[in-house]
Parts: sequence; C-alpha cells; structure tokens
Amino acid sequence: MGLFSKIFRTGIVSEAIPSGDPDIVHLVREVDARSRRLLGRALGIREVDAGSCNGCEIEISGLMSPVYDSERFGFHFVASPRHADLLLVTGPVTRNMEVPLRKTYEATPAPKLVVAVGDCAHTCGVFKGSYAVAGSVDQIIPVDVFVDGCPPEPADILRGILTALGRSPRA
Amino acid sequence: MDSAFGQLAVLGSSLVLMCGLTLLWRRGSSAHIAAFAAQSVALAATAALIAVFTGSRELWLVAVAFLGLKGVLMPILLSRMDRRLGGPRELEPYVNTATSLVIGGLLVVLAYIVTRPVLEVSRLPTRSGMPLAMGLIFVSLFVIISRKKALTQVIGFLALENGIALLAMLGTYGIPFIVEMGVFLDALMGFLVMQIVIYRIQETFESIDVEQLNRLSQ
Amino acid sequence: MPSPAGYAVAIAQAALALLLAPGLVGLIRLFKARLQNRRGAPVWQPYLELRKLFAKEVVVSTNASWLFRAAPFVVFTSTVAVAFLVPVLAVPSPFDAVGDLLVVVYLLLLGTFFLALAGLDPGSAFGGMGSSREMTVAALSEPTVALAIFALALGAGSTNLGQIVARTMADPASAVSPGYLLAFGALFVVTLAENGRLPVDNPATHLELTMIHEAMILEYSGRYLALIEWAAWLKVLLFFSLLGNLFVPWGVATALTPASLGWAFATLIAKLAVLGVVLAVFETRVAKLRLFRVPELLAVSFVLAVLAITVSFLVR
Amino acid sequence: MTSAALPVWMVTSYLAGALAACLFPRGRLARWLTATGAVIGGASALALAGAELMRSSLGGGQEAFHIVDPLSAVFLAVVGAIAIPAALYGVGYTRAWEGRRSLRMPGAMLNLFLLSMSLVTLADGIFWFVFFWEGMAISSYLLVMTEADEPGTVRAGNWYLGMTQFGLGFILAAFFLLLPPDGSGDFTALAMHAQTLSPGLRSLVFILALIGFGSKAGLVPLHVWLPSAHPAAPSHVSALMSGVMIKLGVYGVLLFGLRLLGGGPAWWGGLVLVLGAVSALLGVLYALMEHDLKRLLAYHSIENIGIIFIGVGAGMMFLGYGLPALAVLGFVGGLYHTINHACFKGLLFLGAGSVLHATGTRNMEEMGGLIKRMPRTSLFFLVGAAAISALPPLNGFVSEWVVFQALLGGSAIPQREVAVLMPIAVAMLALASGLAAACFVKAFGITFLGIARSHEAREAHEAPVTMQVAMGALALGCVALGAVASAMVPALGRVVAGLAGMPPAPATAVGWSLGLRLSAPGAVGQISSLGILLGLVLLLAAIPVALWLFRASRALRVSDTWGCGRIAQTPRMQYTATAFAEPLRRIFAALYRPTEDVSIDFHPESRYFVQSIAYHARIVPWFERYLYDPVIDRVTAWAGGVRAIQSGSLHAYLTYLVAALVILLGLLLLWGG
Repeated sequence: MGLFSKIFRTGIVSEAIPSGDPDIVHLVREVDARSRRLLGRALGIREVDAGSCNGCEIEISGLMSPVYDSERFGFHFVASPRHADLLLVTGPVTRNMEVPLRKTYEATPAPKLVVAVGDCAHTCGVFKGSYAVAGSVDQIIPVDVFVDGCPPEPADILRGILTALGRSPRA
Repeated sequence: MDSAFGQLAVLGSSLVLMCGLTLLWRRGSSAHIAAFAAQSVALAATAALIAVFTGSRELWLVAVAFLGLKGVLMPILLSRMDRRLGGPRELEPYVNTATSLVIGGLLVVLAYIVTRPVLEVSRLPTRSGMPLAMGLIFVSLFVIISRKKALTQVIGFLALENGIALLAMLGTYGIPFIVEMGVFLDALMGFLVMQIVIYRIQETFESIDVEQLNRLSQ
Repeated sequence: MPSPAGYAVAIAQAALALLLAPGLVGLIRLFKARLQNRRGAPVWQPYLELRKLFAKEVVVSTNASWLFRAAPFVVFTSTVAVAFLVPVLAVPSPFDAVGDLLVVVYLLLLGTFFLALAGLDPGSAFGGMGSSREMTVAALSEPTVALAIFALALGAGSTNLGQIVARTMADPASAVSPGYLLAFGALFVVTLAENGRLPVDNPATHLELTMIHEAMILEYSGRYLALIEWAAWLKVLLFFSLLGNLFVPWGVATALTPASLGWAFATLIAKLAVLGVVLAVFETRVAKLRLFRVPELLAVSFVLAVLAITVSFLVR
Repeated sequence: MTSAALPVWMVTSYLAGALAACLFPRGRLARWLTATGAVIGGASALALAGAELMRSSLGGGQEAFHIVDPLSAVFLAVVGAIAIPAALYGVGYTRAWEGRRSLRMPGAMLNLFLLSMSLVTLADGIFWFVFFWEGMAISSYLLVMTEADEPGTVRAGNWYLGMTQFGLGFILAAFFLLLPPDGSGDFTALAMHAQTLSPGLRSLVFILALIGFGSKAGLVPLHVWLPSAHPAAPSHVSALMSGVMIKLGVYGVLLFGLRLLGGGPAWWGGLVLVLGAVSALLGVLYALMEHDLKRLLAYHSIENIGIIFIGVGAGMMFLGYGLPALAVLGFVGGLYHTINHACFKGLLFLGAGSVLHATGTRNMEEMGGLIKRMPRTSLFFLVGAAAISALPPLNGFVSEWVVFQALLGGSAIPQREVAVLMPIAVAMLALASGLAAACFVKAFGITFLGIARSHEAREAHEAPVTMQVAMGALALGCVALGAVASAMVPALGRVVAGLAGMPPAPATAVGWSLGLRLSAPGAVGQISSLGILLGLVLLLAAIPVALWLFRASRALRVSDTWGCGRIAQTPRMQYTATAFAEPLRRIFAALYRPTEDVSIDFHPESRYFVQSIAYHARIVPWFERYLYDPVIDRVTAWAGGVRAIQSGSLHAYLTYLVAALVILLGLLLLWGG
C-alpha cells in the first residue's frame, strides 16, 4: 500500500516541453501532409544505435520517463521496425552498423521518418575520420531531422520528433 | 437466513484455506508469515461470523483471541525469528511449486471425500465449510512434509492448528473457550520448543535447511 | 423467439464490442500512465493507431508463405465471431444457440493457433520463440478454463452464455456464492495469461527475449498488424465482458427496449472501467514473472478452479 | 443390385485385389489393380454399413442381413471410408518402390488386411471374430515389415507381434469364460450366458477384454508397440492402422461391455474413464517430445484413443448409475470421435507420407519451408492439424464438445466421491487438447513453415495426383463431419440406443434445423457447428470487403525477415522442434526426466573459438524402462534357462514327445475316469 500512497502523494510530474534553442533542431526535409496527418498523433519509434557512445541512449530513455512522458504525444517505442514509423538513429554510423542500419530502414513500412539524434549522427563528432566509421547517418539513409547536442536533452529530442511531424511543442 | 449464513461461512473457510494454499505458492519467509497472518485474521472473522449468527458470547472471545494472538502476536514472533535466522530466502522444496499446488487442490478434493459421511448426517448450516477446513489440515500437513525450511514447517504447523480450530468451529459451533485456549497454549509451547530447536540446528549446522539433519545419520 | 430486432441487437452488440475495444485499451493505458505519475496518451489513442496502421504499407518477409498473410484475417475473424457469442449488452442473443462457452474458448484457441503458426512462418528466431511460449501458456491455461466453465455450467445447468446470465440474474445470491467468487478468481488469472498481461507477459516490453505475444507479431506491419492488434484488444474486452456479465450480470438487458439497452450500455461501460482500474492497479503492483514461474501462477488459477468446483459441486 | 449382394461384392473385390497383386507384382497395372480391389471393397463396405445405418435409424425396411447390427455398421463404415482414400493414395505412394520392391506382399496384404478388418466387425461368433482378428494382426504385421530393410523396422515388428499376441491371449481368455456349456460361440448365446454369470466373473471377463482390446487400441500402459509400429509401416498403411485398426479395440470393448455383458457396475466405466484420461494426457505429452513426424502422429493416436475412451468410460459409468440419457451422450461422444479421428488421423498420416515421399526423411528437424514446395499437401495437413487440435468448426471440436458435455453431466451421479472423477477428467481432457494444439503448431510449423533446413527439403516436390486426391477427400471429410453434427449425433444416438437396455429414443433431443441441442439431465448445451462454419466463412469474406470499403492501404512490399539487421539469415537461426517443445519439457520435467548433454569442440588455438557444439536431449521412456524392460529381461533369462533342454539330438526330442503324450494320457485318465 505504501506504493500507492506514494503514487497519490506525488501526483502527475509530466512537464511541458519548453520551446528551447532553435539552432538545435535542423529540419532537413519537409514531411508531406498525409504522413503528418497519419503519424502526427500515433507514432511508433524504433531506436537504432548505429555506433553511439550510449550518451544519447541515456537521454532517449528519459523520453519514456514520467517527466517527459512522450506517450502523451502519441509516441511509443516499438520492438520491431515493422511496427515503426520513425527511426531514431544515434551515433556515427560504424562500418559494422552500416548494413544493419540500411536493413532497418528497409524493414520499416512507408511512410517513414528518420530523426538523427546527437552531434555524432550529424557530423560524426569526435569519431570523425576514424577507420571504423562509415559516415554520418544522412550518408547512409535519408534523414528528416537532425537534433544536435552531445548529448541532446530529452526535451530537445522531443522537439526534434515533433518538428519532423510538423507539430509545435505545445500540445 | 440460514443459507446466507452457510454461504458466508463457506466463503470464510475458503479464504482461510486459500491462505493455506499460499504457503505452497510463495517462497519468501515474509510472504509465508503474511499468509499466516491473513489466515488468522480470516479465521477470526469466521469465528466472529459464527458468533453473530449463533449469538455465542464465547465465540466472540475466541475471535478476539485469534485476532490478537495469531493475527498479530504470532506473526511478530515469526518475523523476529526470521530476522534472527536470516539465511537464504528461498529454498527449492522437495516437490516443485506447480506440482504441489496441484497436489494441494487434489488434497482438498480428498478432504471432501473424507468428510462426506459427516456432511450427510450434519444439518448445520456451516457444514459445507467442513471439507475446506479438513482440506486445510491436509494442505498444512503437506506443507510440513514437502518444505525444507524449518520456519516454513513451523508456519505449516501453525496453519494446521488453524485448520483444526476452523473445523471445530464449523462442526460444533465453537469449542469452549477454555479448550481452545488450551489448544492454543499447546501450539504456543510447540512453537517455542521448535524455535529453540531451530536455533540449535542453526548453531550446529549453520543452516536451517532440515535436509542438513540427514548428516546426523552419517 | 429470434426476431429481426433480436438479430439486429446481437449484430449491434458485436459491432459495439469491436468499436469499444480500442477505447478500453486506451483507458487501461491511461490508468496505468496515471499510476506512473504520467499524463499519458488520450483514451482515443488506440483508434489513431489503428487508422495509421490501416493506411500504412505492409512489409512481408521473403520467406513468408500465404499462411502469414492469411493468419491476421483468421485471428480477426475468430475473435469477432466470439464477439457474437459473448453477452455484451443483451441476453438471450439469437446466436446463443450457435455456440456456447466451450465454443468461445476454442474459437479463441483457433486464433492463437494461427497466430502461432504465423510466428513460425518467416523463419525468424523471435517468432518461433513467441509461438512456443504462447502455445505453452495457452495449453496450460486450458484446464483452468474448462473447470471454470464446469463450475458455471453446474449452477446454470447449461454451458450456453445466455442461460448462465439468466440463471445468475434469477438467483442473485449465487453471484456472491464462494463457488462463483473462486471461479471468478480463476478466470481473472486466465484473463491475464490469455491476453498477455503482467505478470505473464508485458504488453509494453521492447526486449525480444522476454516477449510472448509481441514476439510472434514482430514481423507484421500495416493493416495486418492492425487486424492482429485490434483482435487482441477485442479479446481483452470480451474477457472483461465475460467476467463482468457472467459473474455480475446486473444491467444486462433481457428485453429489447431502448431503455434497458441504454442502461445495459451504461453498466457495461462502468464494469469495463472498473475492471480496467483493477487491471491497471494489479499491473502496477506486480512484476513480470520468469517464464518458468508462469506455470506456477497457472497452477494457482487451477487450484482456484478446483476449489470452485469443490465448493459448488461437491458440497451441496 | 440389392444390398444383399454387397457383402459378396466386398469380399470378392478385396480377394480379387489380393489375387491381382500376387499375379502382377510389378508395374503400374499392379498398383492400380490392387487399389481398385481395395476401393471397390471399401465402397461396398461403406454402402453396406450405410444401408444398415439407414435402416436402423429410419426404422422399418427389412433387415437385409441380420449379421450387421448398428454398432458394427459404424465400425464397418469407418473401415470402408478410410480404405478408399488409403488405397488410392497407395497407387502414388508405391510408385517409388518400382524396381526396388515387389508389390506382391504389400498389395495382397493390404487387401487381406482390409478384408479381415471389415469381417471382424461383421463376425457374430467367437470363431470368426478371432479368426479375422488374427488375420488382421498377421496381415498388418507383414505390412509393417514391408520396409524391413529400414533401420528399426524389425524391432518395431517384434514389439507389435508380441503385444498383439499378448492381447489376443486375454481376448481368448475373456471369450473362454463367456462360453456357454453347450459350446456355442454365437454372440447371442454368449450374451445370454453372460447374464447367468456371477458378478465377479463378469468383471473378470470385462477386465480381460479391456486388457486384450486395450492393447490393440493403444491404451496406456499397453501402448508401447504403437509409436514404433505405426511409423514403420508404409504411410497409407499407417493411416489404416492408426485411423481404423486401433478403433477395433474400441469396438471390442464396446462389444464386450455392452453387447455381450450388457453393461456392468459403474466402476467398469470408471476404470475405462481413468485409463482414457491418462492415455489422453500421456499420449500428447510424449507426442510433444517427438520429432519424428510419424511417431508424433502415432503418439497422438494414443491421445485420441484416450479421448474416445473418456467418452465410452463416462457412458459406462452413467449406465452403471442408471442414467441412460447421459450414457447415450458419452457413447455418442466416443463413437463420434472414433469416426472423426479416423478421418483426420488418416489425413495426417497420408500428409506425413507425402512429406516422407518428397523429402525421404521423417525427422522434422530436417524439414521446413515445405508449404512453398508442396502447397496442396500442406493445406490438407493444416486442415487435419486444426481438426485434431479440436479447433472449431472442424470435426475434432464437435466430438470433443459432445464428450465435454457428457462429462459436465457428471453432476447427476449420486455418489459424489465418484462424481469427482468427472471434473478431473474435464481438466485432463482440456489440458490434452490444449497441448495437442501446441503440438500441432510445432508439427505443422516446423515441417511446413519457415526456411528449408536441409537439401532434401529444399528440393521437395508435390505429391502425385492420386495422393493429393486422397488427402483432399479426407480434408473435405473433416470439414463435412464437423458441419453435419446435428445429423451425426442423433444418428449415433440411435446406434447406441438399444444396446444394454439404453432407451430406444435417444434422450439427446435434437433440433434438426441448424443446431444441435443436448438436453440430458445435468448437461444442456447447444451449438451449431454449421452455423459456426458459415459464420466464420462469412466474416472471413467480409474483412477484405470492409478493408476495401474503408480504403485501407493495399501497398505491399517484400523484404528480408527482420532479424535485428543481421547480415544473412540462415535456416539454422530458426526455432527447431526441440526448441519449440523446450518450455513444456521443462515444465513436465518430472514426467520426462530429461537428460541433456552438450559437448563443445573448441578451436585448438583458443577456447574462445568454438568449432562445433553437439547438443543431445533425451527423455526417459518411462514405460519401456520401468515396466517392460524388467519383464523382458526376466523372460529372456527364463528362455535362456529353457535352452538347456535343447540338446539338438533327435532322440531327446522324441523322448520329450513321448513324455508329453504319456503325461497327457495320464491326466485324461485322472479326470475322464
């Protein structure tokens, strides 16, 4: 019973998403209206770690926490790209992850979006030029939105996804 | 009126029995102690129920005694013992959990068959609970046989006592208070003796896994 | 006795069940979100998901055969067929004579059977794992279901759902009889197991190795996935209706008047909401069991069913 | 042609088929001639049984042959109905033998096997019954030994012969005890005489008969021959053995229990019920561990025989308690399941035969992906798998439903401590059918779905047309037998009625419309299998229409199986049959007592690199090891002792002969005088 009394004492802790720094989120491609309408309120997210240091993953796991609560926007993380509408890719794409990333993209049914999270995904970050790195995410699969930061905050990642969907953070 | 009484008595008895079956299901000592406490409370409630319908003042006393002694005091003693003994929380029983649960279910059916002759002559509205009380006695015996940990066996022993008390209440509308107290004190004595024995076992073997006693024969 | 109105109501209640099912799941998710101190998605979120899935492309494995494509239809069909048999709003339904409680159970098994086959079809390791586990759980929960049916049929003298409901309404005391309560407990555990809820399976898991139901459908996408998900949600609603209407039948319409149907609808929503809260609270409280502890849980439900039989059948 | 000519047709065509096989042992003509004999024979048997069933159910008409009573007609119909597709299937199946094996023995024996099975059901006296029973045993033994060059066949044949003779001993003993003083072996005379026997003796007769026929039916613990003998036979013979021959064990129990002894105390039924429930559960549990497709099916025969005996046992119990209405329900459930099992098990064995034909192996771990290579066979096998898993609306479900209903009626039994058996049987039956579904997901999924696991499976070919037609007919039968439940149940009710004083009008009242309504006291249920079938078909058709109406997307793309982005998918990444059954193997470890050994070959340079891993998992064959092996050891030891008298000298043998003669004469003098 202690559990439930604590739940009731705590109450809802989800916070509104602040508008934040506009330089962090880069929209690469405009998403068409039909996809926006379909995916805007019901989005399955598949997270792909293409070789990141796991810093971004720690922030991404914050999305599901009560504070950021991505579910209120209709997002949920799914277990298979077949169920996904959006790939959340992190890290510079290493040579070993190049084919798996392509395969994941291929396995995802259309219409689909790609959001690349973190500086590494955009520019390969400190791993740039390494023999083990195949390139940034957009060199492997088409990217819709980049979210910069090392690592980006959960709120920024949420803003990135919302931007990809053409939605404002206020919702 | 009688039928509602009967139904409620059966309901109480099944709750008492289900707490007994929980001993077969759960593994942790604390869960066993909690199950025993819940069982005692259900037993007290059943006693109170019979007291209400029969207007027996003595049974009220019994109910209060059950609640206080078995529902509160005993669990506290048991928890203290558990803390003092420490050791592994879980032990694999002789018979695996799923099988023992199925055996428990069959024991209840057996109890029904055993009590069948009594049921046929009894006209008490509470008679339908008697097979369940008998079932609890069987199940408690099974707990004592099949579990390795001494503490669980003690709890099984106490549940057995609960079963006897329940059977007596349902069958005769309550044993006289004095008798019940005698039985209870008996059980308490047994408990204390077992407690001492268990501490001894632990000191000697550094474990309360009763399987260790096998070493005595070697 | 079956009148055109009777058929209309029977078909309408099946359609209603189909339409309400996503809402029920949305409600459970919302309750669970709130219990996690989250705001959570709106109740209608599952409808949006369905709309999305129906509009999406389907990706099928190169190894998959026609069975993979047929399975979602079979699963959906068998579940919807059950919706025609389960008393959601009104009894007796003209379809009551078509199938009884045993038919309900085995129709659901039909869906499970095909879904498990579909899990094996693309040749993925996850699918096989899910199928194996799903069939294990389904097989082990079967005896409990059969005994619970036995207990219910004893009271009503029939396995037909309409009869059971009618009988309980005629004799309200039987609903609180220990036999019914124990059978309710047994069926509640089976509901958890059959619908892949905690502590048997976690509907929100992302880890393939812990999955049961989800692992079988990892290969599905688009409209096929939509059909399977919808069928799974409908199954939750049907189990809830069974729990609600068989054991607490008040509110179920026995006459086809608008007033009684309206009242039946209101009580149905209330029952579903209550059971949804119970499920959410329960799922918040318990942790998922290891796969090999699941038989123990099912053994508990089996013992409950045995007790239900003992109490209601033997002690009379 | 009058129906009186049918028995003649039946016998003649079977014999002609056998003769043809002897005369033309090779070539296409031989295969067709043998099959034609069997098909015509089967058709005549079916027609004969049908005529009798019509007569008995419609009443009136004249009794064409008093030798056929309704009960034997049911079993005769089963023999005939499965004989036709099995013989047809044989045409295609035996083509592979061309040039390797002569068709003489198998062709002749197939016809003789069918003939003796048909005539067993028609026999009306001890002599002919035992004669044909033995004919059936010998011909089927020879059929099992057809592929004696395959490993394990001889051993299987020995087991089979041993068990069947063991059973025959008990059957003979049972008949012997029933024999009236005048020595008339007529069944009617036997039945009359049985009424005069003491209850103890009657029970002894029943127990003897139960052991004898139970060993033929494959009741646990007398089932051990079945899983080895059925798979060893050619597949169309397996279908006949599993689908038909073991049912004659059921016939035998019914013959003794109802016709000859006229019912008995309730504990007979209780015994049958318990044996049935145990067989049902153990059969399916052992089937789950089996990865040889035909052995798996053979274990399922044990399961289904168990279900049949649950129905029969419940019926006998109700009869013992004077509840004829419920008793009819139990027997009807048992008989209905007998027919259904013949249909779907025949189908499944034929399907397994096609797989064997196409891949040359029975090991499921080497199959996979056959649904693409053999689309029709796999569809038919799927129908059979769904039917045996008791999935509505197919026939297996309907008969299990009737058995369930009979058991639910158990509350009417006045003696509550006995009535407890009923819910326990319900639970065991439910568990068995759930596990059967799991097992057939394994059997179908591993064999036909996924990616081919071996070269043979990749190169598999669809079965010849004759084989497909045979399987298709049985698959249709599975659907049809389920759909016509509302006609089958009352018809079977009338078959049972009249036996052992059960009410002539079956108490299972019936709505002829769509539904089937059972209303025995204590058990009332109503279903309409036709309604379920139609409903499912309609709904199934409605979904694509609805999808089209609501403009659901129709885009479809073919891509790799999702495997977490791994580079290549190989067949070895799939779940295997062993892996599929692993959870259940662990859960029922107390029964299986599994042993596993894993041996890993490491790379010589480093233990971090593995060259190969061998994994063996075995289960303890409980009955063989603890029940049969000790007995066999004892017998072998004893036989070794007896060898001492084998001196090899002719004089010694003559001495034995003379000694035996003297002793016999002495005995005669002692008693005769």
